[in-house]
Amino acid sequence: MRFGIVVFPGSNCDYDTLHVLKYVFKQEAFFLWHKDHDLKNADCVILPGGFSYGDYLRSGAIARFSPLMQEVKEFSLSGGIVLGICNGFQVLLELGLLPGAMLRNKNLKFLCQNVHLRIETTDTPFTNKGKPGQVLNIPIAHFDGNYYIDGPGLDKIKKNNQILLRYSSAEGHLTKEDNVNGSLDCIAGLVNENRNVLGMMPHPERASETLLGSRDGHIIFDSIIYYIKNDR
Amino acid sequence: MKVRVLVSFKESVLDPQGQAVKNALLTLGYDFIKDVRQGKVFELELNDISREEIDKVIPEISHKVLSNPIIERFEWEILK
Amino acid sequence: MKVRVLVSFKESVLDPQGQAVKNALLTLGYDFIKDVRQGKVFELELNDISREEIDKVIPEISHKVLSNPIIERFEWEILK
Amino acid sequence: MIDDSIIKEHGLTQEEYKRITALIKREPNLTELGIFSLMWSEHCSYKSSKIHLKNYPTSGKNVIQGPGENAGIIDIGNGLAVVFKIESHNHPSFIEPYQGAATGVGGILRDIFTMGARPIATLNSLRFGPLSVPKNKTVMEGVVSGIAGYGNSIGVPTVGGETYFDECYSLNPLVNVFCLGIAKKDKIFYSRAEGIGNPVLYVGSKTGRDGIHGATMASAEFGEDLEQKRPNVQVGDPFKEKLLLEACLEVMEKNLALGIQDMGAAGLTCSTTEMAANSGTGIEIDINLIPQREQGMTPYEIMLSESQERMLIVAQKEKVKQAQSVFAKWDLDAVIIGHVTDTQNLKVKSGDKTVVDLPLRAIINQCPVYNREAKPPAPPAPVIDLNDISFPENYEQAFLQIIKSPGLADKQWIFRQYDHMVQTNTTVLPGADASVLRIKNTNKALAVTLDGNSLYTYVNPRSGGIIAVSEACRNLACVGAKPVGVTNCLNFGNPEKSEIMWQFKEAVHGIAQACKAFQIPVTGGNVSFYNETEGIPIYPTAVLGVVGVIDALDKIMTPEFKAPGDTILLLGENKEELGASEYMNQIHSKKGGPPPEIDLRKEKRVQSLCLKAISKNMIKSAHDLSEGGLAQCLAECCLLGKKRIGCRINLEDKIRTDALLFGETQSRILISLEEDQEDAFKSLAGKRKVPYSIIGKTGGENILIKHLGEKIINIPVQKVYSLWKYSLPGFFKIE
Ligand SMILES: Nc1ncnc2c1ncn2[C@@H]1O[C@H](COP(=O)(O)OP(=O)(O)O)[C@@H](O)[C@H]1O
Ligand SMILES: [Mg+2]
Repeated sequence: MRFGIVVFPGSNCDYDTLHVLKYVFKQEAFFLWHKDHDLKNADCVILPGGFSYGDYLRSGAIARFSPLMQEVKEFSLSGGIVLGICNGFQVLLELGLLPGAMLRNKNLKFLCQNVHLRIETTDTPFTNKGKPGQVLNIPIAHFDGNYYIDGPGLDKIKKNNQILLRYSSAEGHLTKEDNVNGSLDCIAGLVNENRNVLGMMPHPERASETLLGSRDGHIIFDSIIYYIKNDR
Repeated sequence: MKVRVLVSFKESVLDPQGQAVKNALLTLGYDFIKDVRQGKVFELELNDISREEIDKVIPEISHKVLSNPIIERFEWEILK
Repeated sequence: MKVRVLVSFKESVLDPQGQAVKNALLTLGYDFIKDVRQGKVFELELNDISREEIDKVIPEISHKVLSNPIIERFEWEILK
Repeated sequence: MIDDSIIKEHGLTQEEYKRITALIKREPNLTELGIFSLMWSEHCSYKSSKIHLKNYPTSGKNVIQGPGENAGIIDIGNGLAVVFKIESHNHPSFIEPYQGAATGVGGILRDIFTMGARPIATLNSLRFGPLSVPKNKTVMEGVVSGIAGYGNSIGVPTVGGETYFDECYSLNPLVNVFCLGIAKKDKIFYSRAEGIGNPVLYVGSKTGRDGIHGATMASAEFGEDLEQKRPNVQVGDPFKEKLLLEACLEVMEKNLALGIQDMGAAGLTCSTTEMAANSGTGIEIDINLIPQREQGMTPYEIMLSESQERMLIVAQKEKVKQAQSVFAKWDLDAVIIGHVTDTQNLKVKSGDKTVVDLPLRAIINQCPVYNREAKPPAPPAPVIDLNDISFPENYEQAFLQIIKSPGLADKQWIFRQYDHMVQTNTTVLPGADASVLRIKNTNKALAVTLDGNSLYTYVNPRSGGIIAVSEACRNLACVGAKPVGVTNCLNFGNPEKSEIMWQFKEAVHGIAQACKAFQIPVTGGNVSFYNETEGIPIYPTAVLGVVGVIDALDKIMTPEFKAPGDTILLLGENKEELGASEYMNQIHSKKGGPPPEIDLRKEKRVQSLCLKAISKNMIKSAHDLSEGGLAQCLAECCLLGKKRIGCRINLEDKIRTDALLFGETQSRILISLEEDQEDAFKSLAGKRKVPYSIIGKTGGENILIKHLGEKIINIPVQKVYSLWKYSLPGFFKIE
């Protein structure tokens, strides 16, 4: 399987993502330079975490104008699997590939910690290896992860079953305290209508090795690998 | 030529930063404060550009780049 | 009563955000952009307060709370 | 044109000025004077500290680079080296907490990657005034978010540190930042200007009037709206630095640079002169070629500017184009501003005009060195007589008060603002004795800690120094690491005062003595003098940064209790020592000596036993005893785990109960192990002559402590947890 990881100026989880895919999941993984126009035949494109363009202006706002993003857009429109992690999620929102926007965390502070996530649907290329209601332990690290969408938008993503992950307690309950960044409806990750583009704030690449405390990120990567190998 | 663009959250969007400032001011005893909204301001210095072009291009830039229309609105003015 | 306070970096202070916006706009082909400075704007809604009080208290708030006088300057105006 | 007041404004004495004129055989012009004032400043020249720092052990078979370069370097095997250093950014952080702290992080990161190392972690040591004062809270909030803002953006995890509060820091907070990087042993770069005729490249941000010292006041020509126009505060641009980091590492990886140095304090002046002096060459630059952010900057301003995110590179002529194209890839300009000469001179031109022409020897090697008078303070630091100290009426209350004091309460409020996981190496997260980072593609890990108790150093500078090193090494032992190298940041008052110089000298001797005992080299550090406001100095604050190596990834230890029913064992002895303790400070409002005694031989035995037990898989947790003593340590072992396990403790020592609970006797480690390991452990401890006592069991919902059969403390873990956890956030609530 070929994973292309987009490197923007300011990306800082690019190496982490590459490391995990190459050495933990034993996949072909390589960088895609933001100024290029070539996805190098990737089966899956990942927009990694970090501070693209310093997150100046708004998180992810400037990166969306990168030359390569035109290709990524077309790739996604033709059904290609795209995963945006953290800053990558923010870029996807700015790009309009996913609905909604990010506001500053409700406590107005950067938050780096482990959180619990409830899998809301397994009917996607990203969660087919999970069970509905299963709780994952994956860290977050962001300043702007307070998801927002207007009323009609929320109704729509709910109706289409687009919400993939919600912040929850260890037991899978949705509480105000566990919704650490204040996201609307506890949304931590969602897919587009076509279900081939996922944006998620938590970092699965930081939860893929026992040594680092959690292997729950495997669900996401295993699902993608399984989907690309079989379902398509 | 200098242009100022103001970007702020739409009314319907919660503005936690503005709220924090409001609370800080109330705590300091400025009890006449009813509400605070925080936004961004951009001052653009422009080279040789006509008035007509400005009217076309500044709203475009503001909409496409300087603001995120899902949560923000903008206004702009010519400074000099 | 509504008051607007604009806060921006002093001239000689580096403004990385403004620079990033400028570069982005240039890359997008808006080549008439000479410079961009980014700042903050606060819109304060005030309860029963006289014009004289405003003149006294808004500069005070702006200096003490809304801006960091070491690197920033502010200006303000009454909106309505 | 240079009169007495200008000399004074530049922080030079009359003698120093005379020395300058003698060395260059003429009067310097204003720019030249500015250059001398920077290079001969305490900060750059170490003129008051040098003769004492000589006492540090700095060599060893694994030392690749000791003090003197941008950072120290230690060989850790596998063809790899660790590069590390600590710096202070105290004054800027007080003036503008966010930017001051942020640029502190930016500066130390450059020190590391300028040597060819990729920074993999930063830590910080922070000292603030009490949080009951709003201003102190503002400073702390700004400093923490500044560190976060810079480190998070550039993607270097902030993995730990320490935070203390004391009155003495109210007007003089301390912000010390440590950075650790990894380099290939055969790809290390130094500050060198080699090869006559080779071009000198300037890379990074444009030069502005940032941080030009009060010295500028010396010139009338600047007009009076000086303050308004030329703030002393630099704004950090972590995005620019991230580009610089990646571009510089790429240029070095491709061997396109010969020498490289960051522009930190003293900017262009320091980088040009040091690079040339290190190589015995000379350097010539043209001021008009320097990228400038503002118009009308004078050579004086350009040479003295401390604009951030800039590097100076010397490259071979034929490789310059290639180097420039790497920088272009990262959207950075790299411009040639001059070349290497054979003159042993610094020549700065402005077009055809020469504005500076100085012998490098005079600037660098002939700075005066002072052996300042050092005398113990009179009267000496206070001493507490335990006979005057009453017992607390309620031990539970005392315990909880200590637990929730900001210095000892949970620091998650701080470190969750830091991305401490990026780069996916952090295997022991902040909160433990030391932070641990695995080294990818090896079976090894690195452990790092910062330590320094300034109250100890205040009541007894020498003991304070010894204990700081010992405790840092003990912290490493608790995670299973052997120390390999030390860096240190010495924050003191005005060295022109004999009692401050005495504190300094004593502390340095203490640190040196302990480092020799542990056989770890000091590879560098930083001295920050003049930490006083209105004549009142801070406590002498020596912060030790120690790096250790763990040889196998499955031998990493953590402090928290792992399961109920395990045996709790205390290594070391309990003594009646309460001087300089957190207990005296919090409960009796007394700060005085004597500090706990320290016997380095005992200390080493305890540490090596702990390491041995870890390597033999005998124990399940290890945590060192420090501030707050045994009670605090036990509580942390209960609270730090996800499971939060209680404990039942029986203490039999016939000493004061308060000393037993809260005394800070050194050379103690609390471990837990399974019952069936007890015998093996006992025999190991016996062989190694380490005293120990089995003091209880893990398990239950409470922290239960008995002394000589009497119940002293019995509190639900959950209650202790809440107080400990929500103490710091409580100071910073937003509605
Ligand atoms: N400024 C800080 N930045 C990051 N982590 C911190 C900071 N201050 C304290 N911590 C973390 O909190 C924990 C407890 O700190 P401290 O009481 O100083 O530890 P110790 O007693 O082992 O020296 C440590 O793991 C440390 O890494
Ligand atoms: Mg410790």
